Amino acid sequence: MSIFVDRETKLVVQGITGRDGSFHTRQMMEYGTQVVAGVTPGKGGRRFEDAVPIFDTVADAVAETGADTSVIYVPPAFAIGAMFEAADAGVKLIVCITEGLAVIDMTKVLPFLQERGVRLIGPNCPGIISPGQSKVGIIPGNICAPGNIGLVSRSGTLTYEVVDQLTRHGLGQSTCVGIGGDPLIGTNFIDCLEAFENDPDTTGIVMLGEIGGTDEQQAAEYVRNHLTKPVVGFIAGQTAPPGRRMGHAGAIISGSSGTAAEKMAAFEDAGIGVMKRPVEVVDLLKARM
Amino acid sequence: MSIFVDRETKLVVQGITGRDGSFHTRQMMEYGTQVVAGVTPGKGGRRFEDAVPIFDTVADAVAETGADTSVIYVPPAFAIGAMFEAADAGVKLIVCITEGLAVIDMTKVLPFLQERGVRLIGPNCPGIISPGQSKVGIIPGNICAPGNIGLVSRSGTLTYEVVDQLTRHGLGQSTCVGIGGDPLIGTNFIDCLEAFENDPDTTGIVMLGEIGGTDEQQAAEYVRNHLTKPVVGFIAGQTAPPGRRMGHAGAIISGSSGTAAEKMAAFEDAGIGVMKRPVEVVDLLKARM
Amino acid sequence: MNIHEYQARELFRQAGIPVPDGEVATTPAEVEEIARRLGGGVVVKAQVHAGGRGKAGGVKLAQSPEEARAAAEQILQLTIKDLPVQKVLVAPIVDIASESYLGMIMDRESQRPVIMVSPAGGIDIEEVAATTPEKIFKLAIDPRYGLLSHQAMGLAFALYHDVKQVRAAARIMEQLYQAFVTNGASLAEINPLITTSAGEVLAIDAKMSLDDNVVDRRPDLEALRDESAEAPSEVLAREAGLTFIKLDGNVGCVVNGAGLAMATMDLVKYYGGEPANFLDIGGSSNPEKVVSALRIITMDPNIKAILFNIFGGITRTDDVANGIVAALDQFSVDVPIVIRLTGTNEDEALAILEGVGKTALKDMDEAVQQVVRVAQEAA
Amino acid sequence: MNIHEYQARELFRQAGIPVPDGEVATTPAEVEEIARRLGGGVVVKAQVHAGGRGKAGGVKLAQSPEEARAAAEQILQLTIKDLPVQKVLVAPIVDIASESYLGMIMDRESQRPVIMVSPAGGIDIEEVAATTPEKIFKLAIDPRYGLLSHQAMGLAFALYHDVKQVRAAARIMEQLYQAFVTNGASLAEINPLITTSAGEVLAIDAKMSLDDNVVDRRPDLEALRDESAEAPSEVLAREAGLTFIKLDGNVGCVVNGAGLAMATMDLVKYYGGEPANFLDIGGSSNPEKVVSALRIITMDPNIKAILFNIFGGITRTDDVANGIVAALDQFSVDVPIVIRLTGTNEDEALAILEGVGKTALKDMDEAVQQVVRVAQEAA
Repeated sequence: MSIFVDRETKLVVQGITGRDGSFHTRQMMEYGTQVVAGVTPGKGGRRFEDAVPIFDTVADAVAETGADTSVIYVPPAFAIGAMFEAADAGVKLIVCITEGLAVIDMTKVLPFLQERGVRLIGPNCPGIISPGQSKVGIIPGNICAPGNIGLVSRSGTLTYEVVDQLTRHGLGQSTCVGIGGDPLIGTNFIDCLEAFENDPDTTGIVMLGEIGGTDEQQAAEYVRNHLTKPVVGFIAGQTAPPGRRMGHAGAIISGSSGTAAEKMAAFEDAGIGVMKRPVEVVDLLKARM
Repeated sequence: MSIFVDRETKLVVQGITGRDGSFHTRQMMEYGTQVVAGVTPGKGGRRFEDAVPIFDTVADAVAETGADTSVIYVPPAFAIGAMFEAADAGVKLIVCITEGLAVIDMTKVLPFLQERGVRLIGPNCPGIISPGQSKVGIIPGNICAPGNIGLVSRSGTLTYEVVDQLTRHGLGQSTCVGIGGDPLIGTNFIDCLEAFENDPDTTGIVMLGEIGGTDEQQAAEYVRNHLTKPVVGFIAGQTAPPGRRMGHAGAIISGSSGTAAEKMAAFEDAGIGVMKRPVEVVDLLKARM
Repeated sequence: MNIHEYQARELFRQAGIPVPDGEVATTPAEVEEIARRLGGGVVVKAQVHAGGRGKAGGVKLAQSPEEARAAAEQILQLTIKDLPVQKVLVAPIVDIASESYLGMIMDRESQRPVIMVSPAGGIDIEEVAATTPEKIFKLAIDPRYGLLSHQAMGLAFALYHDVKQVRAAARIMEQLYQAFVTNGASLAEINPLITTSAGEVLAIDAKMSLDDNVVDRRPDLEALRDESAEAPSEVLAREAGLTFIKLDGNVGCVVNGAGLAMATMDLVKYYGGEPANFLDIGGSSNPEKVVSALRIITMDPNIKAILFNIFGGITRTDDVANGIVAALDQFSVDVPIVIRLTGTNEDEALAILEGVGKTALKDMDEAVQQVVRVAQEAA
Repeated sequence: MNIHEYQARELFRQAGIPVPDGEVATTPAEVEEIARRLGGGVVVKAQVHAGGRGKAGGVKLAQSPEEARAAAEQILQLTIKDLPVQKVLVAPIVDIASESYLGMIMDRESQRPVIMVSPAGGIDIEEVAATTPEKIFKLAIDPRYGLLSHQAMGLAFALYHDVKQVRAAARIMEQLYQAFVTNGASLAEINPLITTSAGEVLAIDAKMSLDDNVVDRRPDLEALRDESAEAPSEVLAREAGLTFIKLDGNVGCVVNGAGLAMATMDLVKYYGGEPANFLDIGGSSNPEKVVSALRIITMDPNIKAILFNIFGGITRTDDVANGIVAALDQFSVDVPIVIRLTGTNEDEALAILEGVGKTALKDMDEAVQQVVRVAQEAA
């Protein structure tokens, strides 16, 4: 088992003919992901790599192929529109890799997705992989292995670092989700924690957080109240320079400055094993499982 | 029994201190409507007629008095805002008497109300009365009488004309609803037909339509398929000059020119008794009950 | 409120829609000058609030300034659907590779603006809608989100294959939506939306109807009103806050409420009379409106009798009675007046009328029968 | 991106918010001239990207042009939180009857813009938030509908009793929301929002932070960037498309991804080193970015060693290797470079590095230990 994507996932790639889109589509196909369609306006009717049909619109792609998941590699100027389009076409999961989106535009997209019951992962994220089943996004498949650890992370490359540690030490993964580092994201830590808790094949969970915001504190609270499975966590930015203050309002709204120390303390309080270095993930997990 | 309003209805009047608002509030109070609050920004803390507390906002009025229904008498420039405010404050029924609202603004209000499960009657309507119980709006109470006829109308004064006929001939009313003549309205014929059908105290129904649009045709279709109670109807505008054509698009979208003849034919086809003159309502109804 | 093509073009341009150059003129001499300035062939188009201008001879092509002048001379003498042509638009002839239809309307059923496109554009679009509705593509726009780019692209793919044209058409749709919302339109049409042989996408015709309630609060839109295209009595009525449409009969009608006004006209006809007008004095009437109403109705020399049919709700019948008294005080009315008056404050109203020796009926059917009778007697 | 008060004032004015007159100046002479032009007393305010200006002596009142000049002389010599004051705003002194707080922020939790008001405005608003949070009123704005008038009115009633002031404040809130949305703000503040003794409601201070992703696509906003307030190396980095923050250590770090970059710095510190910078070369790196990164890092004379920590995903490690080779070809790097490289195309990358006699490690922990060691040896 796994969360959000599995071997049944039928993927449409938005921006399949672009530089990043074509490169990673090949990687996803090699990994075994069911890439059933691609979309590039104006290139409808062609095929990608002589195999995957390309459509002008996501609606056409869904109608013809039954795609249920979309991954977005289009440039930032088109990524907001791409999310609206995918949700309107009826996919149930959208993974937006594109970075550089305006937060104010995200405030419009998110309720549109919620109204339609569509899950978004990202934007500005590395995507999701259920090792051995399906890879949607850019997480390198070769560093992952099937297994029972669920991983959720705000970071991209730090995720690879930790997954690599897990795999090298025999801890395969049920699913790894990169939720993205933007202020407004579709799927947060708690969504993933809940899904991992309900996934019978996940026996341990890794959370990778960062300074800024209070998502990790809320996630810690959720772990304390709802999780039965062991969780270990890391917060990047312990030595980061004091971030640019967001004026009075920032302090007022968060009631917190979002420092690493504060988040690590919240993890400790919730019984989450706190990693000081990425390499510690394996020992901490093994000690708790 | 009755539909939408009854003796339990607790009313807040938006614009209670204005010329129209104050006049009709007095009339509603005399009729026995439970007017529990009024709203005029800046006049919070005072009382209307030494009796009804006035608040600065509808939220305050609802919190303090438990009002569940709002009636709006504010000028057109404020009426759209008044509907948003009432819905946000948690009332379940809004009756908007104000006319002169921009249709484009209505397109924004209607989904806001739908999201909150709030019923709107109007705008640009005479309101609703359940004789002997509650009057919300401007329908003259003295022409109505309690009874078993449900009446729904797109018109204002034509409604009074017909109600007056009913009452003078001993046919009291369960509820009379003036749904308003604007292109976009909150409650339509079908909503009222459905409610009358489900109201055990309604035994006969009168529909008063007009030229323009296709609401009457759809209502006729609904009567044919869903109603067991007798229905009679009238269409105003049999001799009206050909309306200004709405260009190609009008014909395309409606697939119909919305003439009186067409609507009367739809009524006939659905088994609705068609009145040629307002006075015929009584005989037609009696023949069917 | 309907506006002229040249005005709709300007609103479209403000929204960024590509519209070819063009100027409006009222004389053949101006037209010649404009044609010379534009250079090349031009099209001269009658500016009247009526469809079917082409079939009525209101649209002519001209290859030279002199031909343009001659065309304007003919067109400016036309009367199309009772409307005399007073203005023409002069625009360059554009080389047309394909014609599509693009329209937007406020739709009662979905309670949203609906956008419609068809690859089969041009003058026969109504025929297309009637016989091959599958060639018309429609979409209801959620006003909370506006017309989204993928929606516009999806519709544009129904018109074109070339992705540059698709993007251009999608952009025009988004701009049309902006023009529609910003100006409170009930209708906006581009027919035809064309492609040139060079591949450009352009709006060749422009039609727009505006919501009167928006026009009322927007002086810039109010300025687009062409009073020369209206009957003088209708202009007066609007200025007085009345809804008035002149008809050909001899029974003047003053009624409160549009529905009752129409039902009154229907009943006049039912009893063998002919209504001279539709007139709704509106909800919150005041005596001054009643004075204006009587003044406007009596401008019509065909009038043989006048019927007041007032059922007071928000309208106070005493206001109406006071208005009648004030009017009779200010000017003489030479035809009989039948007054039917009931509802809010009717006792006060009857007292006021009695004060000047007038009586009023309470029953509509009776009042209409009476006014038809006196009108026939006077005729 | 933070902008200065005088720039935020201008964006507020464009949205219609009533802001007193005021001009920006860089010399005491200019300040004297502006004060003379404005007449009456003025306030001279340091324009730096830092809070607490008042407490740092950066805000002074002056009753005459001469006093204004003297105040400017003092303020323009200040350094507030490491930032030298280069500009001052000169604005008339306004007679203040009451001070409130009005702010708007993009809120992660509700995923909406949140508006906040407090009748207890002024410099101690943070104190108010901490000790009497019930005096702060907040509302999350649904972006599908915007800030609705009744919502603004409801908040304004928390500030004022006089309905004219309530309406004025509500209008300012709606205008602030427009300014927030139109300019892609992450924060917008008016503190204080004041009433004058004549009853007017005015914005006296203005603060705004903009979303960098919006600034990137809006030349008008990009023009508001004050590069004189930034370290030159940070300006260079931004122009090269890199995210770079200079620090005080001696281990230069070039990393792909912000999270890994921070974790790398954390690990440098863990092993006893001090990072010299935060540097994220971003996702879709190309060799040119790597060249720029090395050029910028080596501008820092404190650097004793450089660590590349690259875990390829969307970043191709061969691109990075090519960038290192190109950089070493273009300029000499005098400190040791430790390269850690794994992930996408790592075999190609290793081959490229071998071609110029470089090796790379695969393990992050090992690489960090090594770079800390060589930096300490060099120090």
